[in-house]
Amino acid sequence: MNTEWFIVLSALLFATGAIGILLRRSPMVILLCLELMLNAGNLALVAFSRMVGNEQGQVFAVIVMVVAACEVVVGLGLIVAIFRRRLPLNVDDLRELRG
Amino acid sequence: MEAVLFFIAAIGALGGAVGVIAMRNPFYSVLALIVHLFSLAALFLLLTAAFVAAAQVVVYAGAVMVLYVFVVAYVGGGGESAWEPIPGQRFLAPLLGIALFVELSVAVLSSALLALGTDGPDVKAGFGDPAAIGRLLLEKFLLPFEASSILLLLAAVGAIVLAARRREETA
Amino acid sequence: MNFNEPHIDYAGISPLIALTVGLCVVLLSAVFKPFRRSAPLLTLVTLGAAAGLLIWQWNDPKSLITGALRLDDLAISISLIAILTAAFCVLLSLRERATEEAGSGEYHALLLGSVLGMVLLAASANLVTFFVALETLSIPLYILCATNLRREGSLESGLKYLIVGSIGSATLLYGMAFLYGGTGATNFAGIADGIARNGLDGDPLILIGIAMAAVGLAFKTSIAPFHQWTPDVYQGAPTPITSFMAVATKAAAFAVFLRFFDVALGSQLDSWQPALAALAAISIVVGNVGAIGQDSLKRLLGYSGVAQAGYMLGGVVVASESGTSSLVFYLAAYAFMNLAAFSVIVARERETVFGDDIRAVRGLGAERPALAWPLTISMLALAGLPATAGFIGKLYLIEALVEGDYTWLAVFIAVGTMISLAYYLRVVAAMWMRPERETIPGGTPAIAGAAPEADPVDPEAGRRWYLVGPAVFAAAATVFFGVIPQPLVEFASHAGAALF
Amino acid sequence: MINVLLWAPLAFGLLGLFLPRRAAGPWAVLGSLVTLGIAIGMVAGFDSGSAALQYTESTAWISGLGVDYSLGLDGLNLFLVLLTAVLWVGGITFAAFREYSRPKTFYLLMLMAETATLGAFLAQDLLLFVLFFDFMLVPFYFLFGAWGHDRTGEGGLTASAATLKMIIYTLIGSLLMLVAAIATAILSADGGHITFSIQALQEQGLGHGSQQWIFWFFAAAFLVKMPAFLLHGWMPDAYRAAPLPALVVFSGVLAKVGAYGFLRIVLPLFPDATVEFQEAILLIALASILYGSVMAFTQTNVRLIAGYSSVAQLGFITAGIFALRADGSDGAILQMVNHGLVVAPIFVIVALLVERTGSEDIREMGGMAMRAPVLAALFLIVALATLAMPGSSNFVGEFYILNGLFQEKIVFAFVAISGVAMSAYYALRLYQGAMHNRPASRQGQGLMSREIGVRDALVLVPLVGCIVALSLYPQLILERTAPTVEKTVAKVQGAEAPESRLATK
Amino acid sequence: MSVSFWSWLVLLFPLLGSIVIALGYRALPQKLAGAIGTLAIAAAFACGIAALLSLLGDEPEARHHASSLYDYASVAGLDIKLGIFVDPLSIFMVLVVTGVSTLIHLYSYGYMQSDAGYHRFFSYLNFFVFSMLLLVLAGNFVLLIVGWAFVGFASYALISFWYRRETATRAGMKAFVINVVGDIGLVLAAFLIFRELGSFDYGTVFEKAPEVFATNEWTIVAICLLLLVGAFAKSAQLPLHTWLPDAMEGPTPVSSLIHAATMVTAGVYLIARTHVLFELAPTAADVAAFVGLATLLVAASMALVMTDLKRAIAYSTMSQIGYMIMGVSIGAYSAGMFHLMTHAFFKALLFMAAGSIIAAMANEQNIDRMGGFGKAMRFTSITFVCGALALAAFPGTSGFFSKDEILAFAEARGGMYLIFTVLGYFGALLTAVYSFRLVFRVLPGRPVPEAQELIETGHVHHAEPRNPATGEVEDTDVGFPGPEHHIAEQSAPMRVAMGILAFLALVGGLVQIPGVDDVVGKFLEPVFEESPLAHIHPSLGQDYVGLGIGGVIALLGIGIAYFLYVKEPQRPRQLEARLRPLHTLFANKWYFDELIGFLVVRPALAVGRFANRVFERFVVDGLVSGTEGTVRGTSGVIRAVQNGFVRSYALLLIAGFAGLALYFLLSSS
Repeated sequence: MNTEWFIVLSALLFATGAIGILLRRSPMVILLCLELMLNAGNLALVAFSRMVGNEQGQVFAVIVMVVAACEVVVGLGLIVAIFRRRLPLNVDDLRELRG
Repeated sequence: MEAVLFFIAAIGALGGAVGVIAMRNPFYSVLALIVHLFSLAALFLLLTAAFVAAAQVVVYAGAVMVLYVFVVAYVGGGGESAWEPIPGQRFLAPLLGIALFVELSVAVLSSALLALGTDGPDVKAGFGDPAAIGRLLLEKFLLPFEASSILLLLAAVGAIVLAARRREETA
Repeated sequence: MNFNEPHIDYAGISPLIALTVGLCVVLLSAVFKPFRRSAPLLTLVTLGAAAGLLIWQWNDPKSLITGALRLDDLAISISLIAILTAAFCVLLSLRERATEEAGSGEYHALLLGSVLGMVLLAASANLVTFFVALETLSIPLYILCATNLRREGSLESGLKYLIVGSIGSATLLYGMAFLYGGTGATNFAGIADGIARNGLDGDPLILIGIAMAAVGLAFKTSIAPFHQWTPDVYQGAPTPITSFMAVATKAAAFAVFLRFFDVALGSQLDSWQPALAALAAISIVVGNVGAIGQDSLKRLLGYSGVAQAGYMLGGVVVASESGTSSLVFYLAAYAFMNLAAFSVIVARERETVFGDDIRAVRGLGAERPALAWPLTISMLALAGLPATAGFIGKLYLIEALVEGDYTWLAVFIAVGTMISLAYYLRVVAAMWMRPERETIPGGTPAIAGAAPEADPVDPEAGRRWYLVGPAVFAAAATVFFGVIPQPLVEFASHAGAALF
Repeated sequence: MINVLLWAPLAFGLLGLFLPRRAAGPWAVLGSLVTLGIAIGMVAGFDSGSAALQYTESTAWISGLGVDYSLGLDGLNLFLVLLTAVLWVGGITFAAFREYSRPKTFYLLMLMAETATLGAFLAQDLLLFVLFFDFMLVPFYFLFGAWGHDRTGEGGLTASAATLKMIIYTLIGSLLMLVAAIATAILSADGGHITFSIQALQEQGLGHGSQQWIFWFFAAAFLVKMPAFLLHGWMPDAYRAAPLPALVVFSGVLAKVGAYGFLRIVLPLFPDATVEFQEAILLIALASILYGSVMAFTQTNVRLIAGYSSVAQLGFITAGIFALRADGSDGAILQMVNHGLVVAPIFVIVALLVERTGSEDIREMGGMAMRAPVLAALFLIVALATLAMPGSSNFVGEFYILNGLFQEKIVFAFVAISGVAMSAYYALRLYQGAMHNRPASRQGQGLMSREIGVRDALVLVPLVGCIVALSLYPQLILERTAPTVEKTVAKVQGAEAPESRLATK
Repeated sequence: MSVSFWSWLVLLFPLLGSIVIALGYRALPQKLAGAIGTLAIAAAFACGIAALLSLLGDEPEARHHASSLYDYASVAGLDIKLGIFVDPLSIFMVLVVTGVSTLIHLYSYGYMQSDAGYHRFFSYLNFFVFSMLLLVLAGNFVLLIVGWAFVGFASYALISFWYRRETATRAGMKAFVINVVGDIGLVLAAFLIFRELGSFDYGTVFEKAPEVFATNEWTIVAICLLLLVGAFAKSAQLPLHTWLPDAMEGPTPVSSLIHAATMVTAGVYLIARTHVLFELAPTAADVAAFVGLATLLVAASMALVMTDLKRAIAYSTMSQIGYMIMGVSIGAYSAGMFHLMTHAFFKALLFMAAGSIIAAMANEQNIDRMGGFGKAMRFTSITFVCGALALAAFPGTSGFFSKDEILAFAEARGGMYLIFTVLGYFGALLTAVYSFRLVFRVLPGRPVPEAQELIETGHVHHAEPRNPATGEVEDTDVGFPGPEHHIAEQSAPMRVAMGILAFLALVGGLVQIPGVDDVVGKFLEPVFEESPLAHIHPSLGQDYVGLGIGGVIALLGIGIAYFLYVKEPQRPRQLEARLRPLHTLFANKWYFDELIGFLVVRPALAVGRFANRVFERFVVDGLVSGTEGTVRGTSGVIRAVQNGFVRSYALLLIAGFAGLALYFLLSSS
């Protein structure tokens, strides 16, 4: 199964994630979409690492997972904080800062 | 055989992804993501990245997703209205997505790099197994490894800062 | 199982160790009641130690830990700028609402974490380090932006920064993946020969990788059109954090921008130079024009930051030694100018009910000269008027640009500067002159002062040493380096020599 | 010596901050007087025979960028420096007899402005020149904005808006000039060690192609500063906003910096372009002359009459320089000094008139000569000098300018000279409107007007004295100027416009 | 003591006088100031005499001296020294100027006594004399221009002497601006001379000119025409004459000194001085001659119908200067200068007398309201008649000889120049008529109330002083020729001055009786030595025939005047009625003011208004507001895009990325 397939697939996932961020308004879902994009990146990394025949890409992927986890944690923390402030959980309603 | 597996996994991953952005209710989106993650793990296996696949399952499906579920449960995943306040967003977003996809694919397919067309070189046994990854993490990538651990610490602190219950609120 | 441990140059990584240890100590200080108050002090000590160790490493470039880091003068100078900014941030954070909200220990620990990320980023010579460092830099900032939990704006800015920022890093990551795929290497040097080895000169795979990396970095340095988070986040975040973000993030991001593009992608110069030049031009226009008529000073500085980033990007575009040094010089100058301004803003924020609205500085010249002069100097310096470091910085940049045959971009800088006067001088006018016909819709200040959100007013803030001191110091430095720039020029040219 | 001259004013200004408010004024006067003393000393010690720089001072400033701190005096700037010193004494003394809010800051800014202006004249390093050239604006920005007059009542702008307009307008030029200056250094160094020293750059020379655009960048800066026709948009508002002491020195000296820049930098550094664009600049100059004159005799606000007349005068000066003949440039320099010496007293007088009539509208004035014969006499002398009455030094200046123009470009001379007739009209109109006739508004403050006070006489009489003295012996300036001018103009006459070069091929 | 030494002194005294009086305007008592002024000029006159004597001392061909004090402005090849050039011509002018000025100062000493601006007046007057002397003594064209402009300024200052009079100040402005036009002519001429000859210095120029220029070469013609512009402006020749009548707003002594005797004749002097150039450009010379002729006739025609006493005399001045210009341009140099001298005598006298009468009329200048002063003011009337006789060229008077000499020369030169003779005589007829029109209108007949009052009480009539032009009440506190002003009968100095002039007016001509003596001609000969024209001399026969004709014409003219204004006083009315159009033309001064207004003034103002209302607002400010508008517009757009929706930020980010990626893909090889 040659590498191009994997990369194209990952590109597709990346695009999907992007579209999701652009369309969804719930911060949670947006976080999920970010996960999608990062995972697309991971897929690409792993695929490439297989292609070039060294594991560096895999290690990178592992570390990316850590990073992604951190982002999720912080993001969820923010969501909780916002919820605590009794603000709507809808990114479109958070637009006091503009202009 | 391999191809079949690939396509199944790919469809799974893609389906999961689409599910994530299509589901009205965040809770279902989370579930869709889990599907996506598992199929991704499968793909990793196809790419002889055993450790990564494992990590994927453990870290994500195991830890992160659980966290998601908790939060969704806590804040309550209210579905969002269909009304789109930003003019043109509905129309532009998919367009851009497609544009991205096309550009990326074109880049890959039109690349002069021959290796892309191959499955990659035959690799010795143990390629991508925990030992190999571990060695790399402790040799070449020692610093990023350490750094990511600090990053985790910071994230934890951050989560506490943000989400911890304030005294006056309890009072 | 054969395992050959990597050689570790402890002297080299000593600054990192210092920061890490300090981070932990500060964090622990939060746990033990008696040390609660000492967090700022500990932070300052840590920063001092790190700075000292960095200076100790000055002028002997070396690779650390199997090429994960490249600790040369560029890295050191940028790290020093970041540390200086952090120190200012600590002072400005004293008695800051956000600090109490987050808890002093956590707050400063996060700050140190971000600094650590910056030091790593400035020195990173390897994609993985690069990525991790970038995140180590950003994630604490996402949190810090939101630490003024009572204020909706603060949370909003945190979330916005997080979302857009993550898109940025996802893109960057994807680009890195491509570069890795193309070259099979993750360290910058390896990428360079990889491109050569696989004959991928101008290959779409590589170029897309470059494009994505550029996007990620442009986002961090708030280059238009990837700038839109900047004004909002600057305005929403607690002001000390804004000041830290405005200067340090830019510095670190530009450092890696230089290193990555000149070391790893130097061979692709012809393809990325014009693109970056165009981006620079766009952000010069967008930033300067957008800042006109802003009433929130932080927002105004946000837009001005976009424009300034555009100027600085010029230093990257020319990809030359003088370009690099000019960029470093400009960053240093920019640090002083901005810090002076932000210190004053913090003081007025706490002193008046207007928050960071321009009305907060009206008549400042008569009321608080000790604040008015620093702000004036910083505005004039940002506007690039002579006898300030800002002028020399522009001079340096323009010289680099003209040398690099980018005179048109130099002209762009000139024109941009001209536009920028319209808003910088508006602030000055507000301080010293009779009010011009104002466009502010009178009534509530830009930051809605609703009961739970309103910060407590401290009528003495304008006299606090930890606010006036930094303001005066930064302003003095701005003037000093405007009149006697030679030392700073030396400093910068060292940094420049590191890459070429 | 030259360093003292340059930094003395600023030093005095800074020390002034530590004095009590009341002492600020006298102290500033002292400072300006000291500067004047030094300047006179240097003029006295000046070797009038030589064309070379004198009192030179040069040390590396930003060696990294090839910028030196180098100063020097020669025929081009000698008397402009003296003029600066004189007018600042006048302006500051005038101010010292009046009440200004925040006096310390006020005088600090005034003196800072003097240092900046002197720096622009003395600088022998291209970049140092640019730096001072830009920096001049800063103090004036504050002076105009913070101590100026709002004109919203008269449909004008607020002080701060007007001064903002001025700053932006003038900085367009200056910033482009910065780019151009750097380009000059780098291109003429091509690859070699970069230097900004004007002398060195002259020797290195510059390719024709790059000369062309660089020329216009510099020209833009200088023409805006003057201001020249179409680029004078900032002038009316700024002149109406400005506080008079600042305006005295501003109109008297700053405009000259632009003209001086042409002589010091453009001619010697970009000779080919200069020759090539001679007509273009001359056209602008003519436009300024005619337009300025026409505007001057339609205005009713006394400040604007003076302002537009300066536009016309600077037009003459530019024309003289771009005659590209020794006599034209000699005349131009003489005329710079002359114009400085007449426009400053005019603004002082304007101030006095306004104090007496409470209006700046010439129609509100009149008949003042009766109660104030001395003031009238002084005004008359100044007015005659303004209209370049033969026998005045201004006439000599214009005579040289026009002669140069005439011998070089006869048609331009014929057009330009029509400006002389108009100047006669507006200068006399100004004088008569204020001093003669009966005040149109019958409450007639003109009749009630006071004679000039001793304090103001202290300011005005010496200035008028300078005018008279110079009228008796313009050679004083001409002979010291001539050698350097010869050298400068020779550079251009060596150059040739591209078409002629083609012809030779 | 050398010639130049004396000449410098000549310059020095009036200047000193002017400065002293000006500075002592508070300290000096009034009479003293007047005395200083007068004496300064007298001293100058004395020095003039001294200079004359020492000049006569040396050989005729050596009678020219140049001397300079210091380099005024001489670098870059321009040689401008502060230098004078003394030769018989300049000495002649010096003597005329200082002589007449002395007398007029004397007159003013009395006449102006009640004027609050007494000091100012004398200071100005002295300054004028200084300037005039500078003009005639100047050693190079630049200094000539300086003197030229100085007299212009002095004339301005004295015209608008009563500066509360709108009419006066306006007249002053007019005079000044027109004179500046003249100056410009001179300046351009100087440039052209410098371009061709490389010098401004008289000596050099006159020496080189014949070698450099071919006759009637365009450059030399241009030079002369430009010089003529200056000459015409100063000497009130068509079409630059309109300022002269208005100049009568000034005090009468001013009219008599500046606008009759001296300044206005500067043009004549200029042509005589530069005759070398003019002889190289005959075309230009002829132009000058014809303009002179035209002026002569036109002015005379206006003088016929003016009802304002001073203005009438002013027009007569114009027409007399027409004679002189004509004379010097056709080559009758000595004759022209001679007429200049005699004219100075009688015209100054006429003005003085007129001033005395006007003072008696309490500043009424309309001759229709005058009459019977013959009885009321005997001395004044006698002097007035003397002046009129000389003006009308009554046989034996000075005007008789001088005017005739010019016409005779024209006849002698023959050819087309006969035109000048013929029309010149016609002009002489008009002259006689209008001069005696004034006499018969003013002196004989039944005394008007003012005259009556004077006869009975011996007091000058009192009336609220009004501006004769506008009729508005004057404020006398700036000084004004009010009732208190003195008439000759009551002021010795005035009588002395007028007496001397009357005498000179009558007998002044005797120095130049054809065949008998030729003082002026002989004296000026060295100056015009090399000029061919100067050697044309009308035969004695021509001379006496001319004199005869002249005498007859003068008598005829006086006769006509007598018939019209004494015998049949109603006739003039009928004539007016019959020649209505002609009369209106004359009475409206041939509409010259209107013409200039239409051609110059209105367009200029229109341009100014356009520049002010349209150009400045829409173009110059438009430039600013335009850019500002665009910037603000863009700013609006940017801020609209900054809409606060994080998702649209993301959109822009991704869009930007897509764009960038596209660029890179396209640029990929």
